[in-house]
Amino acid sequence: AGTLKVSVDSNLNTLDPAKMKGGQEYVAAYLIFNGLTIISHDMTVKPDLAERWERSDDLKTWTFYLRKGVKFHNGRELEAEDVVATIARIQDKATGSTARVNFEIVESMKALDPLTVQFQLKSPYAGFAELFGERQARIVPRDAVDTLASKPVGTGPFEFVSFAPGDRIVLKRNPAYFEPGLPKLDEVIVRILPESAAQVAALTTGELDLVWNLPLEAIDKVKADPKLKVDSVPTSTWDGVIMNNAVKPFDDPRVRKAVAMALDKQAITQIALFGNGTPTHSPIPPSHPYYNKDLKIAKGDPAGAKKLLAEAGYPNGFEVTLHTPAGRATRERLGLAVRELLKPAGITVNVQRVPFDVFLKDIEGKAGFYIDGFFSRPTIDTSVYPWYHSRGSWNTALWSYSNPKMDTLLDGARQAKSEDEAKSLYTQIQALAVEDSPGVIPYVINHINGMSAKVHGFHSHPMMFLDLRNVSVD
Amino acid sequence: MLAYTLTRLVYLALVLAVMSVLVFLVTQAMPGDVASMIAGQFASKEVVDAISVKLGLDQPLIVQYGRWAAGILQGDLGRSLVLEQPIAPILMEALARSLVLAVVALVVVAVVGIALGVLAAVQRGKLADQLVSGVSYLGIALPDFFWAILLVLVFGSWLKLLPTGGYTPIAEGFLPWASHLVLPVVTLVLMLLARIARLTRSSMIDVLQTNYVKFARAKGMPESVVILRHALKNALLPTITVLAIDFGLILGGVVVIETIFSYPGMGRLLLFAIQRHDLPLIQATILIVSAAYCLANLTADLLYAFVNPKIRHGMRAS
Amino acid sequence: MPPVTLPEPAPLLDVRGLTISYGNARGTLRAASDVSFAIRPGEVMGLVGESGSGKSTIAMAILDLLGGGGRVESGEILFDGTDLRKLPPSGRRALRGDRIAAVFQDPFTSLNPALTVGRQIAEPLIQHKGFSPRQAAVRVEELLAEVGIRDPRRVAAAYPHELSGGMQQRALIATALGCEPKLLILDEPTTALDVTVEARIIELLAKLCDSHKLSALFVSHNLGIVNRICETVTVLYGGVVVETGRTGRVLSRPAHPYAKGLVAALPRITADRRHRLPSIPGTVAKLTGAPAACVFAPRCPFAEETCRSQPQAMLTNGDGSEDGVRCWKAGALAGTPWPDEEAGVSRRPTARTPTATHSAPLVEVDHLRKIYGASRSILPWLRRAGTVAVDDVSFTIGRGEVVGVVGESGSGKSTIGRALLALTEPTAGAVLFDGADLTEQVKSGNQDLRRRAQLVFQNSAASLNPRKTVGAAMDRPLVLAGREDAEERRKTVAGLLTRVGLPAAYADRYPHELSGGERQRVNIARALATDPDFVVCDEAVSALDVSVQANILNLLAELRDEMGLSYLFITHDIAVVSHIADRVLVVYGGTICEEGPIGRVLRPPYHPYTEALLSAVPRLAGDGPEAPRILLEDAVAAPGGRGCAFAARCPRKLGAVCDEQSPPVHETADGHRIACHIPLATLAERAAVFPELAGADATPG
Amino acid sequence: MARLPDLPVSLVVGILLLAPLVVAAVAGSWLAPYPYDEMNIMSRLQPPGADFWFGTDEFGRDVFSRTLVGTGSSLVMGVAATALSLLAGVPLGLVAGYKGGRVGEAIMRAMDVLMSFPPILLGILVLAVTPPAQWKAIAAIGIVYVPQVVRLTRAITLELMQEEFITAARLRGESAAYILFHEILPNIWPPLAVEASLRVVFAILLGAALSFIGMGAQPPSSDWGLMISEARPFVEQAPWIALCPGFALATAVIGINLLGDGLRALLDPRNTGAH
Ligand SMILES: Nc1ncnc2c1ncn2[C@@H]1O[C@H](COP(=O)(O)OP(=O)(O)OP(=O)(O)O)[C@@H](O)[C@H]1O
Ligand SMILES: Nc1ncnc2c1ncn2[C@@H]1O[C@H](COP(=O)(O)OP(=O)(O)OP(=O)(O)O)[C@@H](O)[C@H]1O
Ligand SMILES: [Mg+2]
Ligand SMILES: [Mg+2]
Repeated sequence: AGTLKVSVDSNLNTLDPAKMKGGQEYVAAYLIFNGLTIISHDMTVKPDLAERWERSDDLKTWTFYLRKGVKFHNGRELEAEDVVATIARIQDKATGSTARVNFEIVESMKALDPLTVQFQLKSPYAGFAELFGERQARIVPRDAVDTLASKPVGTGPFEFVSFAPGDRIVLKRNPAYFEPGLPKLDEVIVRILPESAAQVAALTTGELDLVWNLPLEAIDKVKADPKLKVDSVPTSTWDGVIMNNAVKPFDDPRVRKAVAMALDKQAITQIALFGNGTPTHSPIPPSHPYYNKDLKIAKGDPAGAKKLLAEAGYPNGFEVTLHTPAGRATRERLGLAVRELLKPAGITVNVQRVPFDVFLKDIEGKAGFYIDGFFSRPTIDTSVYPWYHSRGSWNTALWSYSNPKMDTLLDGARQAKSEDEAKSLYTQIQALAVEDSPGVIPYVINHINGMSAKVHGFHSHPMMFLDLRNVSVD
Repeated sequence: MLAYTLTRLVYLALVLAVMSVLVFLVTQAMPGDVASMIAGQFASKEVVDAISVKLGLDQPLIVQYGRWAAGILQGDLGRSLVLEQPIAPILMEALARSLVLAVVALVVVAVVGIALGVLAAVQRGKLADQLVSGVSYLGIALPDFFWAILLVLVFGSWLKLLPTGGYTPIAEGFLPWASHLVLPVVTLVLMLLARIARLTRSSMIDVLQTNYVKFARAKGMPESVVILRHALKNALLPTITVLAIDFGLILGGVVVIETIFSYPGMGRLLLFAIQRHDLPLIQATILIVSAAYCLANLTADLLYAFVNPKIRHGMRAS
Repeated sequence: MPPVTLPEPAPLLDVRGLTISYGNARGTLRAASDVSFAIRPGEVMGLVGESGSGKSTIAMAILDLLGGGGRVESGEILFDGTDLRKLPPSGRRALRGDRIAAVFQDPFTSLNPALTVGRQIAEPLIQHKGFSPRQAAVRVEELLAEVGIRDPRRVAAAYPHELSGGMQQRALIATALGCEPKLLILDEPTTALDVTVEARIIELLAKLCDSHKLSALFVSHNLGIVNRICETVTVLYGGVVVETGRTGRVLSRPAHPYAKGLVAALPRITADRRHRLPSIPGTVAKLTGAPAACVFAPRCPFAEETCRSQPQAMLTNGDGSEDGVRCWKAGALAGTPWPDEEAGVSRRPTARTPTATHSAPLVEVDHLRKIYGASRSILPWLRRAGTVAVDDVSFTIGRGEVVGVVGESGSGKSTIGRALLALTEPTAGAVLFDGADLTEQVKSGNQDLRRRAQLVFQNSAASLNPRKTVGAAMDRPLVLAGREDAEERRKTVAGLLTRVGLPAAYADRYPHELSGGERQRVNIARALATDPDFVVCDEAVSALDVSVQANILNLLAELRDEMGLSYLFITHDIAVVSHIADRVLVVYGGTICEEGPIGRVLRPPYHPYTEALLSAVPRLAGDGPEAPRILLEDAVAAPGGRGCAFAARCPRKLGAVCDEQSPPVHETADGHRIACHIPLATLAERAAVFPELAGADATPG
Repeated sequence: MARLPDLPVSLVVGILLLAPLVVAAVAGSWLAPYPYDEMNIMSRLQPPGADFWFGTDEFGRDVFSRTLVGTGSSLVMGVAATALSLLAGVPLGLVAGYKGGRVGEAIMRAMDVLMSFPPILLGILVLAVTPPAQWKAIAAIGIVYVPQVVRLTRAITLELMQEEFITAARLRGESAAYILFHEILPNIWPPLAVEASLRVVFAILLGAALSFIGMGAQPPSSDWGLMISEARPFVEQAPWIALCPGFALATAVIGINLLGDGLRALLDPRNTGAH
């Protein structure tokens, strides 16, 4: 019981899940809505609105059976048609949902009866059920889509009360929530507090109960306070040093390799994250069972990098501009770290900060050299495939990497019938990613929440979801 | 007075009209565009185009402007593209919060600043004057954001006395509401106090040298009457003007202070709009902010005219 | 003297050995040294002296209102037997406004613009007499009525800016009278006012002092006014009292050389026209310490060695009269007048004097009209008719002729002058200069004609660029005239400076390094540098002290005589005009109400306004009997109506005809014109204001 | 004409405060003990000490060196922006004041429009059009202050136009250009100099504010405003990162203010010789 006051660090643009793009929005998405499935704390997929599901042997026909008696906040019962409408809306280009690519694989869908929905896929896909754990794929009532942005209606544990842009979102307990006894809280107030100092101060004075995604600088301070506690979990959210493989000088794999060689990932993790992350090779985090332990984490070898550069025709190095999105502190620090670490290798990096909107429009996918970052994906396939497959959505728009061998491996992994097969394929994929270095992924970030000792039952989610169903405050 | 007011209003309308065109053009010239903002990372061109069509962004500029201006004249500020909500209520809410900040800060500044200015003028050259001058130098010496940071550090982090950010509606109780205002108000006061105190001091010194003050003394009026009734009334004229302009400035959004204290006013709304490239929101915010600023300036001039019997009657006469 | 010597009443105010200095960062200045005088109950004492002699300083010291680092060093100020200096500040404040009241020079700035007049008058009543605001309001109206305000209730509710200068000064006097003070301190209470208004105020003050048995300290530099209302007078020079005595005696038979000079330098209507005014050379002394010699010695024509080495003591008759003089030669000089180099020598008539007027005039003004501030805005509420500053004025100026323009403030004098110089564009009518339309010429970019017409300003300080040396300012006209040789130009500048009586070395000085009189000479020299034919002198001597004024008037007269210049001489002082002008225009409300040769204008028939102007001229004891004064109402009529501009204030107004029809112009002999509805014969019946002039100027000047 | 003992105290103190800053602005990079952008991950967030006089920031960069090198950026921002506003504003103001009529009216109305934006808003608007860079911030601040300069110049010009020495110049047939440049301009610059010196303060502060919100100088530059902005998350652990540039900023502002006050006193006509 009680009210939980939680802070996020940036304003929410929208409460319409299909259009959500930032972590703080996903916070709202998981409080108000549900998906057909859910990615649980152990990163496995579990039933949510769908009680169970079936897949055909060719992995192309998927049938989901909805839970009975689930009600939207407006009192109407959830029906299969809502699911169809939700996905159709995501597929509509005019909606502009980032999840659209995920569902391009869907050839057709159909509500077989009010509680059953069936999807026909264009190609076999083992991870289809996980896609419904994706943030944008929240199921929305088909008759209230137009007001979702300002007055969202979902099936989630909390009902929307009010949203004051720039200030707060107020949610109250959904008494008709389908999981019995949940949620425990009466009310959730999500406050928008961009200043990390203000967040921490509010946490110490008891004005906040929980700081979602605690700023890295503040961790030590919160840890030191006996009235507060810190909860942390490794994620597969990563930042990357993006090299456009189609642009000189990064079209030469030796140059890319040299850059990767010169970057000391341990040092970068220290600089950018104050150590609150783990060096890795690809979006696959070291905590993942498929992680390739045999590969070595780069220790920073400027001499070797220099040699490689000389081979590639840059004996005196070269000068390049590195773009970083303004206002993303870790990525800015990562940029500066790259600049320092590449200096001994003879590469002169000019760091340029770009406002985020300009970054999206003019830098991402267009510039030759920049820092970018991506949230955890619900499945290992969605975490890897789009970046490394030559037809992968992010790949074509990011670094234009292409290696047929990689494509074969990724396609194979999608249809892997067993864990072992998948593991072996992904181990090879990681090795190839390091060998070709389309870009450098130095680390995955830990997701950390700071909270008052009064808060019980909260566990940080590796997907950075804010799961408050079991939480209570004294 | 009426003629003057009418003239000023006509001017204001003209200025706002020109400004609306300017704002519209400048925002159009901004890099990046809404459709790709909405479409997000790596959206294909078709997606962007589809969104453009849906939002009417493919229309010629004049058509877009006409639609927008016509809407504003009818009190419709448009819909925020990013928030997907009508702008007016959001803006009004932010404006109301900025108003609260402005009024409270201004009252404090006026009372304290004028008192200090008068004290310094009366004690000209003495210790009190030097103290006031010194303190006011300190006030202007440091930028507002630096004061803000220091205040957060001292009152929020060390003393843990006051909330360092955010805003609580007064409906949740007076104390929480007031406590959230303290630090931003103090920062604003530190910024504005010096100017008001110095201005009051210098105009007070001028007025104290006038013949009518001398004559009031020659009538044997006690010094308190001379200062409060005879001198202050006249010395306040320039101060009133500056106070009103300051009011406009605060209303117009103290971007930095609102950012540091996470105060959800006009300034942060504007910054948010710019960062998200929400054109209608940017346009509406700038227009309202500028209109508020112009109105405050107008009020300043009218107030000045009204407080000053010379102008008040001069205008009635002509 | 009464036959029985009654015991002298104790003085109400007895100032003894008062020494006052101002100290600031640049050193100390002694503004008053060992000043002593006494004012008996019911007596009005005048305190005269030129600018900077310390008059105001003494007045303020009595009120304990010395500002800006002023300090009384020593001496006693006995009021009713108590030394004010020994009282605590609160004690002095209690006296101020109650038993010692004051009126200052400038009514326009002495009233608080933010408070109603009534409230300001009531303040001392409430403060000192414990009146309730309601009682005070009643008393305020009585007081206003007493100072001659006909509409006390309205005036009490008005703000100062809604009142004319005369009314404001009356309000200040009412304030001073409120608590029935014993002593009134008046610091030049009429200097800022027009002559006709001044005359009324002086009249009022004289009456009030009489009826209330008031004593007063009357500070003034106007000897005529002092003569009018003061029983005794104290002459101040450089912070030192040089002479004191009964007014009649001091002004008719001054004993101290400075007083002699002061009296002699005054231009008088009754004096022989065109004579050279005696003047006092040099500038006023600035004292930095106790005087070690006679303060006046550097400028005294009678000075001897002893004067320069020994301080002077006050000499009294010892017969109990108030007379005293601070000059050891006073006895010896008793009969000697102030020396005048050209006394008795009439000016030699020059080649181009009056005869020249018969040839084509130099300047022709034809139906000139000027309206300020009219606007034709698209916003209906902004359309304005504007102020008519000059309304249908026509006159001519001959070559070598001096035309005077007199009239009260706002009557359009300056506007006429500016129109003549093409500095302002006429709304209607034309100005021909030497046959050509000056405005057209200037508009078309031809500046040659304009250079032949120059201007000498009132404010000598503002008319020189503070960042240019005198030489540089005078060099430019020469450069523009195409004189290329710098050395030659330098010589010309030196010559011009010498011409106006300044050392050539002044070319290197900056304006702020000159005195007011010197600056005015530089202005004249600069005007001469373009080699003009015509000069407009707009109040060119009004801001100067009498002795300096005499200097400059002499210089202007000399230049006219030697170079054949024509002047338009604008002034509000009819005595000055009578001294220098050949012809005079009397303007009122933007129209010419009388025009003619000076000799004619000063004698009847007069326009009623001219008559009032003349009767308001204060005169000294020796100038003959006082004529009955014609006192005008304060109200200033807005010019530009249909009828006679002066109708509203005219004491001889005939009736509706004056308001509704513009007056006909009567012409007597010699181009003397009067615009008035009253028949000429009736006008001619009036007694002369200056009967002694009646036969004097029989031959037209 | 400047006699040393007569210089106003505030002027002297102002110069004394500013002198080291000017030296730092010119020679900061030579004087700095470390390169301003040299990171040293081993010694990050070090408190002030013998090695790092004002401590280090979160990248292990020497705060003292950064502040020193940042002097140039911060001062240049203020001075250049002010110079820009003077350069554009003075001629406009002169013309508006001297010409009057339609031209003058047009200029003033244009300024009215510019002035109806609150300064920082105008700055943001200008900067929002293109990716931020320091020179753009300078241009933006310059534009923000043009109307004030125009207004002041015009007001003084109008006042001077009433002066009789201008009338005298017109009477002797001077051209408009001569009157503007030889009669009016010399009388305008003293009040303008005072104004400009105070303007520099506003410009520096506004520049710092723009850098603070990320629209001015760009990292890794060590502009003071930017330094303070970047130090925000660390104020509590490492207050020196913010305090050092903060006090440098304060010194500059106080110094320039004093200089302005001193100039005002020095140029006050009531202070020039006898009067
Ligand atoms: N506040 C002051 N500080 C320094 N010197 C002053 C001050 N007030 C007056 N003086 C000087 O003291 C002398 C006497 O001044 P005061 O005003 O008494 O002269 P005044 O006779 O009243 O002259 P005026 O006729 O011009 O009013 C002058 O030289 C003047 O410059
Ligand atoms: N530039 C102007 N704009 C508007 N009105 C003006 C202007 N100059 C003069 N006036 C008005 O025109 C009338 C005549 O003014 P003018 O200066 O010619 O009078 P004056 O006789 O010289 O007065 P004074 O003796 O006070 O110098 C006055 O009512 C004045 O207020
Ligand atoms: Mg005086
Ligand atoms: Mg005049």
